Amino acid sequence: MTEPILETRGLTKSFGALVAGDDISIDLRKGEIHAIIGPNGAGKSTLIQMICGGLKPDAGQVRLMGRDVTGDSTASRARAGLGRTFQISALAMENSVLQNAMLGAMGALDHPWRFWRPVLARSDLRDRAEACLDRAGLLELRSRRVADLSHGERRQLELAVALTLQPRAFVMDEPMAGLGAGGSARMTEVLDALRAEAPILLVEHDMDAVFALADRISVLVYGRVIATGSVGEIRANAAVREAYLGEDA
Amino acid sequence: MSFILIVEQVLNGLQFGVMLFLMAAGLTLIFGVMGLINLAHGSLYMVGAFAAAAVAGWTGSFLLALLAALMAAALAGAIIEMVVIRRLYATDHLDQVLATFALILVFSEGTRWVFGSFPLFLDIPDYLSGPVTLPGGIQYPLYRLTLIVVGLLVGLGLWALIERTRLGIQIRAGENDREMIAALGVDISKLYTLVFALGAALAGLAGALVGAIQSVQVGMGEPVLILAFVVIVIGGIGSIKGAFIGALLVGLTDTLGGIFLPELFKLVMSPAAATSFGSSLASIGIYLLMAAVLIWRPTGLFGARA
Amino acid sequence: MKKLLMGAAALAMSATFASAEVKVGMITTLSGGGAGLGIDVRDGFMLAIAQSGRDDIEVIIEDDQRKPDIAVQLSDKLIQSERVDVMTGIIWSNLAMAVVPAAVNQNVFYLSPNAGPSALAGPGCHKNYFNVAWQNDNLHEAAGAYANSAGYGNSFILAPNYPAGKDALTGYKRFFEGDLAGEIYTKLGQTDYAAEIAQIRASGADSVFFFLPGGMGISFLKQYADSGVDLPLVGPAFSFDQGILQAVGDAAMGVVNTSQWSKDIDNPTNAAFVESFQAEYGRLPSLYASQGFDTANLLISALEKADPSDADAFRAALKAAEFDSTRGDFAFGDNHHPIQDIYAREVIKEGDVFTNKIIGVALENHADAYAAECKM
Amino acid sequence: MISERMLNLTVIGGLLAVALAALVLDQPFTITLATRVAILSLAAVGLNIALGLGGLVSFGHAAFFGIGGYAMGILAYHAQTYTPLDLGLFTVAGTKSMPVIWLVAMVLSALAALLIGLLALRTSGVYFIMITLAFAQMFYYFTLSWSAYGGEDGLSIYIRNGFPGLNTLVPIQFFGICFVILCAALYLFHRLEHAPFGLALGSARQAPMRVETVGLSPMRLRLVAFVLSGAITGLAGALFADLNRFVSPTMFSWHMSGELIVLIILGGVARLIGPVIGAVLFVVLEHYLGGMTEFWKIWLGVILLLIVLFARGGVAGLLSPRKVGHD
Repeated sequence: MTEPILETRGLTKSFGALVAGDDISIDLRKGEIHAIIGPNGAGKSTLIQMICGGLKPDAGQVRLMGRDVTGDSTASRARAGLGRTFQISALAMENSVLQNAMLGAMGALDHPWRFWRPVLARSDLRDRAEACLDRAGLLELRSRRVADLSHGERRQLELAVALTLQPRAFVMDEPMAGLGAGGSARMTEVLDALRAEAPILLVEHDMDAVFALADRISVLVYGRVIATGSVGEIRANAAVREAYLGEDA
Repeated sequence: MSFILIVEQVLNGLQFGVMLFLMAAGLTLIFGVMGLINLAHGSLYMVGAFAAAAVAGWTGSFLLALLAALMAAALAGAIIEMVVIRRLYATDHLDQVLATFALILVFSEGTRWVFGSFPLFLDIPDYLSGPVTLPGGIQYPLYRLTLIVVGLLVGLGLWALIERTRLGIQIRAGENDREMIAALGVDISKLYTLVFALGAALAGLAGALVGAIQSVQVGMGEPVLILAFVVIVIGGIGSIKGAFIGALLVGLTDTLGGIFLPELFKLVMSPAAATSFGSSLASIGIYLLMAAVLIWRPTGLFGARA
Repeated sequence: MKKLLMGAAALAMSATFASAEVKVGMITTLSGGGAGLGIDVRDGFMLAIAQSGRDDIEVIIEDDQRKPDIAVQLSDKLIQSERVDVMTGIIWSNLAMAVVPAAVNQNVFYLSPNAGPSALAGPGCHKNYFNVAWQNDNLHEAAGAYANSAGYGNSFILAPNYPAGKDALTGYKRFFEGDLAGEIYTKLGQTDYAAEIAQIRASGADSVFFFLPGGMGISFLKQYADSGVDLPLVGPAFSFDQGILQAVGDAAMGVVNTSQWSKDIDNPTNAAFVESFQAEYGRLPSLYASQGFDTANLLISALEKADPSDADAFRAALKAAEFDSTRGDFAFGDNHHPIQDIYAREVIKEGDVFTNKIIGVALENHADAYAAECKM
Repeated sequence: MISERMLNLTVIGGLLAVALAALVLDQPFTITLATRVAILSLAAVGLNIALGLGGLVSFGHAAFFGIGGYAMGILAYHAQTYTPLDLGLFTVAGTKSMPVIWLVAMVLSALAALLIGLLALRTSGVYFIMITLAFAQMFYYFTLSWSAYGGEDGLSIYIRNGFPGLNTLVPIQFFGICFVILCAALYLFHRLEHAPFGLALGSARQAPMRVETVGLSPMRLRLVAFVLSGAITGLAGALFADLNRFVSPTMFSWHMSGELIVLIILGGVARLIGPVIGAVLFVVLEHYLGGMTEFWKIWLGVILLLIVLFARGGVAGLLSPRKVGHD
């Protein structure tokens, strides 16, 4: 078995009496989509934050391509190849679609310490940004201000910005949230194709999408991983049915 | 330097700190609940002092003057909250800074328009004037002792209000979760007006109490305002406890620094140079204190993580 | 009359009189902190202009807001646009230092009704600069002289930590012959003096000299009176002036202060000034009002002899200082600063109003310490 | 409604035209006022980099304005009195040369901005506002008691500093210097705004999380912006001191910091021309309203309130609402 691209070992985090992460060990291997599911308050956001650098774990490790990145900042994890999309869009709302994508391209290809030539005249950055917008289906809207985009279009832009980084692994926080049925289907298609480029750690509420996409699923309840396995195994797991699916059904 | 002098200076620092606390408590409360930065807080301090001086001159009663200061500042606070401030909650801090800066101009020049350019008279009442002798033979002004006691009582009252009353529950809820308090069925705009008026009343009270031993004049609130900012930055913005500790720290640093720094430098340089250098350093002492606290804890002693 | 005078001033601020022959630019502090002093100087000055009956003197009044950069800008305006002949009005030494050297170098006359920084009395003196009030050290020197005559041998002295404060303590020490029990510089704008008072109490001094202008003095006096320390205080007139004495109240009673003017100086000019000022403005005149009044009268006396366009003759007329001063005898030294008596006064209560009474002369025919350094 | 480019050209051209007209009509004081506008604009353009582009509400930019002023004051004072400036390890001579003074002013302001920024940028929001304010106050109190350079009295420089080939004492020539520097700073602002740095900085203001997740550090971007901003405001301070031939602690006062923010808001936040419009309005209000009533600041306050509450794009926003996007 090859080395996992992204791996957590025994991640633990508590806020006062509330245990939001309890000895979480999961991994993400080449070519797969690994979905994390769990009821609200199960600690999914905390886990993502710990993986991406927004929160420091009380104990445990985050490893990216075999290297311990637990002490690194969000920015250096991003430079090491971690691409992330946000549940609530984190985009520069006053800027255009293209500008947002070019920010990603700048992060991937260059540094920001250039004070003179207009960024839009940088054809290398622009090519990368436009290619990614094209893949996310946004090329036509590149001059539009983000504040004027629909909710679904912003989700597409989230994805496009992550694509510009050409990361080694994606961490996606509910990319389907708020998309209509048609939007969900299209996003599912894009993600399905994407796993060949880089594996995806997918946190998602939309069970149809999860069952359609995931190679493996981990179930998080009260900060603990209670089960990890294939779609079939998880569907059949009694503990999962009781703790999670049972409630939902 | 005698023991008595040191005790007396510590009392002075305490008294200064307690008065700063009255100012800082209002500022930090308003920030904690409404997320608003209010530069015009110093103007409310001034309003309190002027109202007290006017009423004391008219009735001769210091207690009535204090009452007037509380009411005038609370009323002024409630009015500006309803007319101006409440339009600013949703906006960013930049707009708040600017609008409240504009309010300072309006208040200062407006006060000068009404009361003229000369300082007003406000004196300590007879029953609080003169020194008392403390254990150890320390002579200390009764009025300053009263200020310490009043300040501590107000602090205690504020604590009780926040921890023990229905209004306090709402205030704490407002600090933590704005949506929840609306869900509790609290009239949020009334709560905000009330909190703002409460903060203003504290500032007005401080203005009146201090006005009796200082000069009641236009612009008197501005130096105090900036000190109050330093206090709540040190204590942690939004924290009443932080404001209390921060105020005492600033009060003691400022008072003791001015006394002991020149003495300290006299050990290594000529008296004249020591006096001059020590005084210069003491005048920026509280800012150095602030910088030190910030290096150690960027959000102050009791501040939530930014 | 009051309305009329203010109306004239307001008109002068906006319009230009075609008939005016002499243009006077007044830059003074009319808003913000310290506005009371500027208002007094202006009122005293305008009273004298009105009483002179001359309608060929146009006074352009500008508010410097006590900001040096505004003062410089206004001075540029008065000189460049209004082309004034004479300037006056500045209260504060730092503003004077910003404005005066440049103004007098552009051939404008400057008559100072208040600020008298040492630099302008010594090496930086100028033929077109006249100070009608004092050199800044004068009242402090007189306080030192008074302390000697009162038999004090051990003074505690304090002043704010800024140039005028240092000059004050230097001035006091220049004349005081006793020892110093302590010397402190307080923060400028400080409002609480508990710490300093505690030091005074512990120092073993037999007297206290303080220079704390404006609100600082009010705060100090109130706190001192309440502290139970009963050492005699002596200070310059600034903290005991008519404008702020009412705000100090009982705390000032009996304190000795030094001044070159007092409303009870016995001469007809002064009596008439006090009476007419009170009739005009409904308040007792202050030291600053007397200085504004004297400045205007000096100007008028010179204008009667010469026109400012004839600079040498006008300068000589100013130097002669042949006018009836509210202070009695008045003469300029070689550096164009006054040589005058400086009185010791005591704060008393007349009915409900606090005011000062002369108790003696602290320094007679006193000139300043910097005159020798002036090469003019 | 006019286009932004048109508005920019009109305002800048207007300022130049006023100065030239004043020259023709022999109204030197109007040229002085125009110079004041140009310098205050320059200071606010500096602040606008931090505040407009970076979203950093610095309530302490008077610190850099004052440092620039004192750099000029101290160097010129030593030149004027022929005393060397003792820096501890070595001494240097003072100077009356504007370019040297400008360089020193910018370097010192940038250094101060670096130190203040390192501390203040660890926080954000209200903390940042209060901390920057407090540090400026620290400079204020320090210079107030710094007797070597006049303390509260400040320093007077009797003759304006020199610029090679020009007579700076002639109002229009000094205006010319300030105007050219202002135009250069505006051009720099324009380039910065559209350069990669501007995009990253603007994104750090709007979506700091996003900037981090593309591998950039918002803190470093802000620090660089703050330093650039401080340097330009410092340069303005040196010019301001030269305009007045005087420097004093009031340049450090918190009213100064407040007024710089006021200029930007009056004109329009993050708008290229905003600071210039703001400075024109402020100087005109100060000059003409001040001539009409002693209590003019009440009306200034009321006007500010109205703008904050009802005209949130400032004057530039009223005249030329911002269209968005590019291409």
